Amino acid sequence: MGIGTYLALASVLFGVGAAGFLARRNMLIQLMSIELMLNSVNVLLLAFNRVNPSNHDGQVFAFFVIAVAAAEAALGLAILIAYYRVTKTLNTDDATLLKY
Amino acid sequence: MTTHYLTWLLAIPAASALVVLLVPRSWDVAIKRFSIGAMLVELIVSLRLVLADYSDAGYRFVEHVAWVESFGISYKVGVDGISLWLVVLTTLLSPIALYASWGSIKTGIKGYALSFLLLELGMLGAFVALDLFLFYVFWELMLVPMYLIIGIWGGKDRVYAAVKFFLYTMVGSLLMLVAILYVVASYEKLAGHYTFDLQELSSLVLPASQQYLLFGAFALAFAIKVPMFPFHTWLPDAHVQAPTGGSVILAAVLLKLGIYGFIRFAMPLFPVASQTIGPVLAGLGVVGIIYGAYAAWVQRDLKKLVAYSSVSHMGFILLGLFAMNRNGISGAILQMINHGISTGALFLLVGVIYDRRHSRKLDDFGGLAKVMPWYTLFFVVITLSSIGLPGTNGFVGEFMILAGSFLSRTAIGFGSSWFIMTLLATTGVIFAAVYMLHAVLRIFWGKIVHPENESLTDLNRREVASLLPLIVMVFWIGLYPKFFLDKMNPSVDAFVTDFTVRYYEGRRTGEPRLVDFEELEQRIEAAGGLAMAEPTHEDAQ
Amino acid sequence: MSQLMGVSPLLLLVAAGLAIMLVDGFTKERAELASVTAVSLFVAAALAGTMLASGNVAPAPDVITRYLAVDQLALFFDVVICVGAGLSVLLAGGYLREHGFERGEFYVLILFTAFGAMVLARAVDLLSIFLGLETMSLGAYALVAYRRTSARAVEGAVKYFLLGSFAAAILLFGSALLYGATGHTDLAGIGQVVAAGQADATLTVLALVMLIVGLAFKLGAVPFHMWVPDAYEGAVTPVTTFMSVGIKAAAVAVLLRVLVGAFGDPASMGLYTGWTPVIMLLAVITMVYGNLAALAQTSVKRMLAYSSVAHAGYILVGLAAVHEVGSFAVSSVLYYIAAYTFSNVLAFGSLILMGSKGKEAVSYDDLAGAGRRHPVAAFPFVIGVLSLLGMPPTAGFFGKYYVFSAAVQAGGPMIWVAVIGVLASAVGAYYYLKVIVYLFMREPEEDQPIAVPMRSMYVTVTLVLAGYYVVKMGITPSRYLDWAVSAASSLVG
Amino acid sequence: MHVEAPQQILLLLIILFPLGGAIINGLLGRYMAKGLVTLVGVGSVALSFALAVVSFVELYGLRHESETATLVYHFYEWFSLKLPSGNVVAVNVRFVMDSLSGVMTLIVTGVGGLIHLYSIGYMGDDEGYPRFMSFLNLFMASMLILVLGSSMPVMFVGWEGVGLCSYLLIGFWFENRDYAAAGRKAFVVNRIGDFGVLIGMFILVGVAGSFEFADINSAAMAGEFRPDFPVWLLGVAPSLATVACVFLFLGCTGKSAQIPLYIWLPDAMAGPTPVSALIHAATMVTAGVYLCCRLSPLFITSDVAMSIIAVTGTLTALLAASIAVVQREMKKILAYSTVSQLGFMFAAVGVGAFAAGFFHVFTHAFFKACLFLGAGSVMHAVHAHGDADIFKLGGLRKALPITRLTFLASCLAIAGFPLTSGFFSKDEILLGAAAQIFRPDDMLMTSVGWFTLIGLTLAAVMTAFYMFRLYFLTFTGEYRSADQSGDHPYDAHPHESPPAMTIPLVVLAVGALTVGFLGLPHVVPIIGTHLSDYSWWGHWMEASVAGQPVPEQMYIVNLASGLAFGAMAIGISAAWVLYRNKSTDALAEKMPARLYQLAFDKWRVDELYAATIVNPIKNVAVVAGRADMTFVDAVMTKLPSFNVREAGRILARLQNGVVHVYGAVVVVGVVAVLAWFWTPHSRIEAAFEGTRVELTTPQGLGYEYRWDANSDGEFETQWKGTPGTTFEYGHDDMRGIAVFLKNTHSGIEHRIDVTDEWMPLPIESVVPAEFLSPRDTGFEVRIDGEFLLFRKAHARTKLSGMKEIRLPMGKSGRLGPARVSSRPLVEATLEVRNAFGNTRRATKEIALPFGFEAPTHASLTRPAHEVVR
Repeated sequence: MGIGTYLALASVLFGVGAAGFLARRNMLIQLMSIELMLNSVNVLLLAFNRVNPSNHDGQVFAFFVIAVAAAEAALGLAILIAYYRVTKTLNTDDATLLKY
Repeated sequence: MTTHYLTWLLAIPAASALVVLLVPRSWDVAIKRFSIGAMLVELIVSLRLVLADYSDAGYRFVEHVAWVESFGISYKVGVDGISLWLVVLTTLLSPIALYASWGSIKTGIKGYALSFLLLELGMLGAFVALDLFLFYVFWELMLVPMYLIIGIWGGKDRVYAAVKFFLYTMVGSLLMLVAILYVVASYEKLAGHYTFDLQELSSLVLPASQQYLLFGAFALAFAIKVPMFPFHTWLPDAHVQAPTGGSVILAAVLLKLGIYGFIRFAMPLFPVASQTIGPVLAGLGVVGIIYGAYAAWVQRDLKKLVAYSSVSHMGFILLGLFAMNRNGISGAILQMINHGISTGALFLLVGVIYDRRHSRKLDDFGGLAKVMPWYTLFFVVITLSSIGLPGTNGFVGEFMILAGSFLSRTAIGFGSSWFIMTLLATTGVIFAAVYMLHAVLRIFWGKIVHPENESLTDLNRREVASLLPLIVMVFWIGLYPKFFLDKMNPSVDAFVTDFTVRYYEGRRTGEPRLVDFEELEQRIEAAGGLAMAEPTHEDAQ
Repeated sequence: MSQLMGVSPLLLLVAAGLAIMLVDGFTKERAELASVTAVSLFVAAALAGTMLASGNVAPAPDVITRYLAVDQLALFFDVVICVGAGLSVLLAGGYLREHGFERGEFYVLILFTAFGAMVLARAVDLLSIFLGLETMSLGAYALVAYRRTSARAVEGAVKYFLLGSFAAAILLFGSALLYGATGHTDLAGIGQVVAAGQADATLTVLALVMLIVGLAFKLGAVPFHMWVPDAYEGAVTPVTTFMSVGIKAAAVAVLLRVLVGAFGDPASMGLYTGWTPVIMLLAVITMVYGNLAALAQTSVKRMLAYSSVAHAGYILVGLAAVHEVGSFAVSSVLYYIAAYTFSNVLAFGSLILMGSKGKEAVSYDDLAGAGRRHPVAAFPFVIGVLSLLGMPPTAGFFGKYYVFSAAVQAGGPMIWVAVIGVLASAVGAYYYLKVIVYLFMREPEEDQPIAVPMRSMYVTVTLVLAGYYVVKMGITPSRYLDWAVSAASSLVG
Repeated sequence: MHVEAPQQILLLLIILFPLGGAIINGLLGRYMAKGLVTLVGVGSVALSFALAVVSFVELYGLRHESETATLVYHFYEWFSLKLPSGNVVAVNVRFVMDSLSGVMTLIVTGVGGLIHLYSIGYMGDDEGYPRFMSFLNLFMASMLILVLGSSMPVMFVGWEGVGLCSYLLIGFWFENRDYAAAGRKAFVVNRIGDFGVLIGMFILVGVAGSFEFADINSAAMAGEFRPDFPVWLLGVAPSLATVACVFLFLGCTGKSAQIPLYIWLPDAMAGPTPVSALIHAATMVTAGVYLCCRLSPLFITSDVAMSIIAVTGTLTALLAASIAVVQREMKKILAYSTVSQLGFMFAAVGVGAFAAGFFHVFTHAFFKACLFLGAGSVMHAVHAHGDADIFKLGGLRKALPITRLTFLASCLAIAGFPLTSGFFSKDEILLGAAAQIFRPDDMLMTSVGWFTLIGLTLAAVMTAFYMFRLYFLTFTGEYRSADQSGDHPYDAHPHESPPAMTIPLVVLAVGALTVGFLGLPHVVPIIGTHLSDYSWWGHWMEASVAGQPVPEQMYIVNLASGLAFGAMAIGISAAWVLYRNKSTDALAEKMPARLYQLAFDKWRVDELYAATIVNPIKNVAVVAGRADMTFVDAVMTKLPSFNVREAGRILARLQNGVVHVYGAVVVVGVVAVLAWFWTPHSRIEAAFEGTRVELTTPQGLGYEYRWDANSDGEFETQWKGTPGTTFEYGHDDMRGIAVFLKNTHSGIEHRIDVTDEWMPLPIESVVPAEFLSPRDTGFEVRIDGEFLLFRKAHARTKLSGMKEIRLPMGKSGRLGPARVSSRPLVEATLEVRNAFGNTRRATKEIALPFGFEAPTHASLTRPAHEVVR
């Protein structure tokens, strides 16, 4: 498989993630969409590392992305929980206390 | 040997402001005395400047210290015949205005004194700065205290007026900042180093097309300050709302900075543009003369009337300025002083009745001559000065300006547009009488119709003390202006020559370049001088 | 050990953070955590400042410099971020205690956030950029949500988090593309490949777009600014302060490093073809939008948030001028961010000072008449807004002068950008003045609660410090200029 | 040669005494005893008069040594002006007494002194007495400055100073607002005149290079004012003298109450009577005549201006007299009489009889002052305030014998009764007018002469009539207020005034009767004898006043005298018949009622002015005042600030709080940024090196380029990564020729594509009209082989006599103030392709800075659409 295939896969994943982020009203699902986007990056990184086999930068990078994504998810969930505690909802349409 | 009088001139208000800042609020009397005292010391220092010899052009008391070396920003100050009297005007009016304020300012004494000291610092700095950056700093610096004075101690709509004043001035001066930066950048491209030093920047000759925009930016800032029609609408608001002292300083000194900016910066730096656009500005000045007079005539609020009269008077000054000859420019400078004195005094006088009656409506008065004879005398004298009666200061200035604009061109004296402008401007002399005497009539003559006016007291000692110096100046300048003119004429002559040379150099150029004007002027002088003339008409070769 | 001198401020912060975490875990008495935190931040700043001033940057092992630059620019940002964070911490010391929600983790979080910001500011590798960015952002998300029982705080945090992660994903995707296009993750290497024209152009351009977007988001440039007002308003004021100075500074740093470091070749930068016009346009709409929207606010805090958007615009003006005037423009940006740090701390700090428990000052109305009653407390506010407005002789004026000077020197369309910039800042004058208007020229409405200034040594010290530097950087800017110039020279020769 | 006497300082003291008196009384008078006030007020003027006499005697003595002797006192330099020629004109505070100003000084101080004396009695009881004295003294000082000032600006100090005093004194009883308003009217109307004086002054200094009267007059005599005025006015080109004189005369009409600015004088009667006598009859109002006499050498240079003055004076004399005929109040009648007499003086000036005009000033000072003071005495006697209605008076000869006799004497004088002063002066004026009629070969002057002569005679008839109407109704018949019937009757028991008032009356009356002999004519009418070698007055004035020669032909002399005598006789007889011992207005009953009403309403001139000038201006002012805060402020401030605020509000609304929207906006931003990079951008720039042209475009990330330098559709280069290329253009590449017109002044450039057809060359598009002379416009241009041909488009355009000009291609030259150059035009095309494979094509027209060898006709006419794109 050429690099193009990976690229396409990553783009699709990224696109799906982005679309999910933009389209869904549930914060939790938005969080998941973001994870999807991060994962698409991992695909890219690994694929590009294959094109540039002289070092392992891409793979190292991917590991870090995974780790950070986990941290991000953890923190994100914590914030969502805090939010839910206060407002009893996770619908973004309702989160308009701050505006204008 | 360098003297440090100018630094003292700036340091005294700055240090005094610091002292006032640190003193507790409750020490009212001490603050009052201290601030006035500081300003009087300031006045004395400024009088020392007068003693210098101004028989040739060039700056006196120059001090030059690098400030931000990498940008060529320096602390460079100096006075010449053009700025000398404006400095003295500032130092004279500041204590008077502050002293007169104590009649009406009862709260926030500390802040008021602080603002006044900072204001004086800003004004003096702007007048003596020979570095564009320094000038800009002072130019902006005086904005804030004036804003506070209007906004805190002003009348009912003070906030609106203060903000309007601030924003108007700000818009103009920010564009000027960009223009300054452009000039400096152009200079840097040619000379390889940055400088904001006016004298160094003066060697820069920019192509006409650039001069127009740059001059436009400068002119906007200055025209707003002057204020030139149609940028004048902030003025009536500011004046009406400002407390007496604020109005005095605003009219007497702040407006002058606009004209001063033209003379000191805009015109020498962009001669081609000023020569081309100048008549337009002079024309707007003439519009201002007539329009201001008209508007003044129908005002019912005395302060507003005086404010519009300022628009009218400043129109004269613009006209004289852009006549581009010694008469016009000397007249304009002298008229700046005169306007400072007479309009300053008028605002003081308005303050006098406002303090007593809390009204400035013409309708609320009438017949005051009966109960306030001294007040009437002072008012009428100042009115006469304002309308330019010969023997008072106003006449000399107006006369020189009109002569300047009338004799602005060829040997016989007139180009058609200047002739017509002079004619129209001279009608301003008529209208000045109309609106000022209208006010006098409404306030002083007739019977007292409002019973509350019957118990008005005449001027008190503080008011007389603050007005008397101005009255003296009215007659001094009116009867012996030579003392003042002799100090400014050499500088003005040099300015005109310099401008002419610059103008020709500017016309020749296609690309920015540096010219050693000092050397060039010497060469021209050696060759027999240069007369300003129209471009010659050559036929096609 | 001396080999680590170059990154010693970072290490110091980590150590301090860990220490405070420990202390906080084992003691109930956390009274002086604020001062300890602040002192450690100031020590870090002093360390960095000393090295910056001396001009000698201690050499560092390759293993560090591969990812984190050890240069003047990094030190400059160390100073700015540490000072910003330190002052914010001091504010927090007063604010949190006054309003009764002081907890030890706040200081830990802010230390690590500052650490992240400093990492980001010296990151020279896509990986370290990502790590620094995430470290900083995660800390910031948590800080915004710090007052977790407040609906506004958590809503701000949620929005910030969601959008921030979204933007981070975009940035990350761009990074990956860039890696793919050039085969490098270090900016220097990327720069060489791009300049040589050996990179895959399509991927490079796409990566460039995504990087610009991701970084502009952190900077808060319009139209990627939408989180700014909400997050700023939701967060407690000291956090807002820190975000508006520390995080913004880090964003500026990385923007400089990426755009100038990796895409500094004429083709990528080009006045007609590269990122310069993009930045120019962003600058214009940011300045205009930020100032106009700030005009419409009734809350001072939200106004300051929009104003910080506007200031991002001024910073971008400087950045857009890099194409023509190089290090002059870079140093103008650096000076601006430093001046802005002090001015903004002063403004936010004054806002904090103007309120006390139960009577927090947030809107303009809260300030009505306060200046007349408490002129001493209101005085720094005046200086602060005047500096933000750019009145001489304050740091803000000099910063603005510098940035616009760079723009004017760049010439061409940049002059018009400068003109728009000054006009926009004239609009800005209106809302800044409104603060003074309310402080000194208005009286509170009849039944309106009156704001009472708090008495706090922490806040007072902060304001004195910030005010001192605001004035000092305006009157005698030379030394700071020199620092900015030398820092800039490490990026563009 | 001037002979100067040693004690010139007296001239200064003459002025300083009253000035000092004014200051003392003005500042301290309120706290001083009345006697002291009087001493200061009257004493200072008396001293001044004494000094004036001493000086005059001195001058008189000097005249024996030199015809042009003057007394001079140079005080100090006031300020200076720099003329465009580079000369500096000092404006000196310098006083000169010559024959003209000497006489005037005597009049002013003498009559003034008497009136001061009179005021002791008349105003002594007024609470504002010190103020009154102060103002009166100030007036004296100003008037003396006006008279003695040696230059225009110094004269102008006095000129405006007397206006100020007039203002202050008319509104002396300021509690009556109408009086104060009358004062204001006087000042403003005078200011209109001052406007003229200022402009006139500038023209004078512009031409003569000096403000000194002496220098201006010698310049005028040297003919320097004969050239045309440089600015065309209404399509005619008057001479400098005419314009200057007309402007100066405008000033005179203001100060001396002539049409059109006479309207203030009747209202000025609101002031106390001594003021009317001194300022508004004897001295100030004659300042205009004085000025004309001062500058008589200038005025006489311009026939047009002189005619205007003569006609204006005559018309004023007639108009005012016609109003005076029907008025009912003493001072009003006297006021119109003054206007009318001033008209006589100006008519005299206008016909060149300056000395006669000024003689009338002299005699008029006596009889008119006496009349006013007499009227004051009457009013004082009957306790009339403001003014006295003559139909409520009558028969006062018994109660006021001295007043009546002095009044009668003055009436005779003003009517021109033989051997009274008025007889001589009026006679001289008519003689001057008559002389004009007989000036050979000058239609203008002849007709002006006729008009003046007839008009003045008519006016003289009316003068005699209304004066005696006034006299008869006041002093003959029965006292109509005796029975206290009617509205507001006067005091039933009038009494003669105190000596302080009657003494001046007597002195003035004697003067009115006798001073005419000073002007005893050179040739006596009817008899034809030469009484002496010359008229004393005429000779005395000769030194400082120019003028037409006084005719000696008997028929002229007789005509003038006959008319004068006849007019007097008719006027007095008519009044005798109609009014002696009568109590009703017989004339009014005989006249058509509407005509009477119209005349009584002063021909409704005030109303006319109000309707046509004052109200329109006031309305404009009201509009300006309102518009300023509404329209101008709205446009300059409110609208922009509203727009900005609303824009801010709307933009802030975009921030609606919903995360999706935020995210979507981010995506929009991404798309926008991407869009910029999606298509390539280019910008062709050309640099020239010799005949090679280097074409470049900015480099872009991943861009590829190919060039079609001559836009012939074939790309010279293949796709490549470097942007630049070089090319050498030849004839075949040429698309045309462009002519560039550049204003070297402003840098404005204009381009015209030329062909071998004639095309207009719009030179005015680059050169502002003010720099163009008419011949610069209307050029045409076309290509002719290797040359550009320029020719005039209209017959009036001359090109140094050449019909056409050739300019080699590629060279540049000057066309008037514009630089012209021609350049061949070529077009370069560039195609750019970016990393996304998008291409964009750009073309740019390049004007080559060098020419080719003669371009062929064909290459130039190749139509653009043939070019493959």
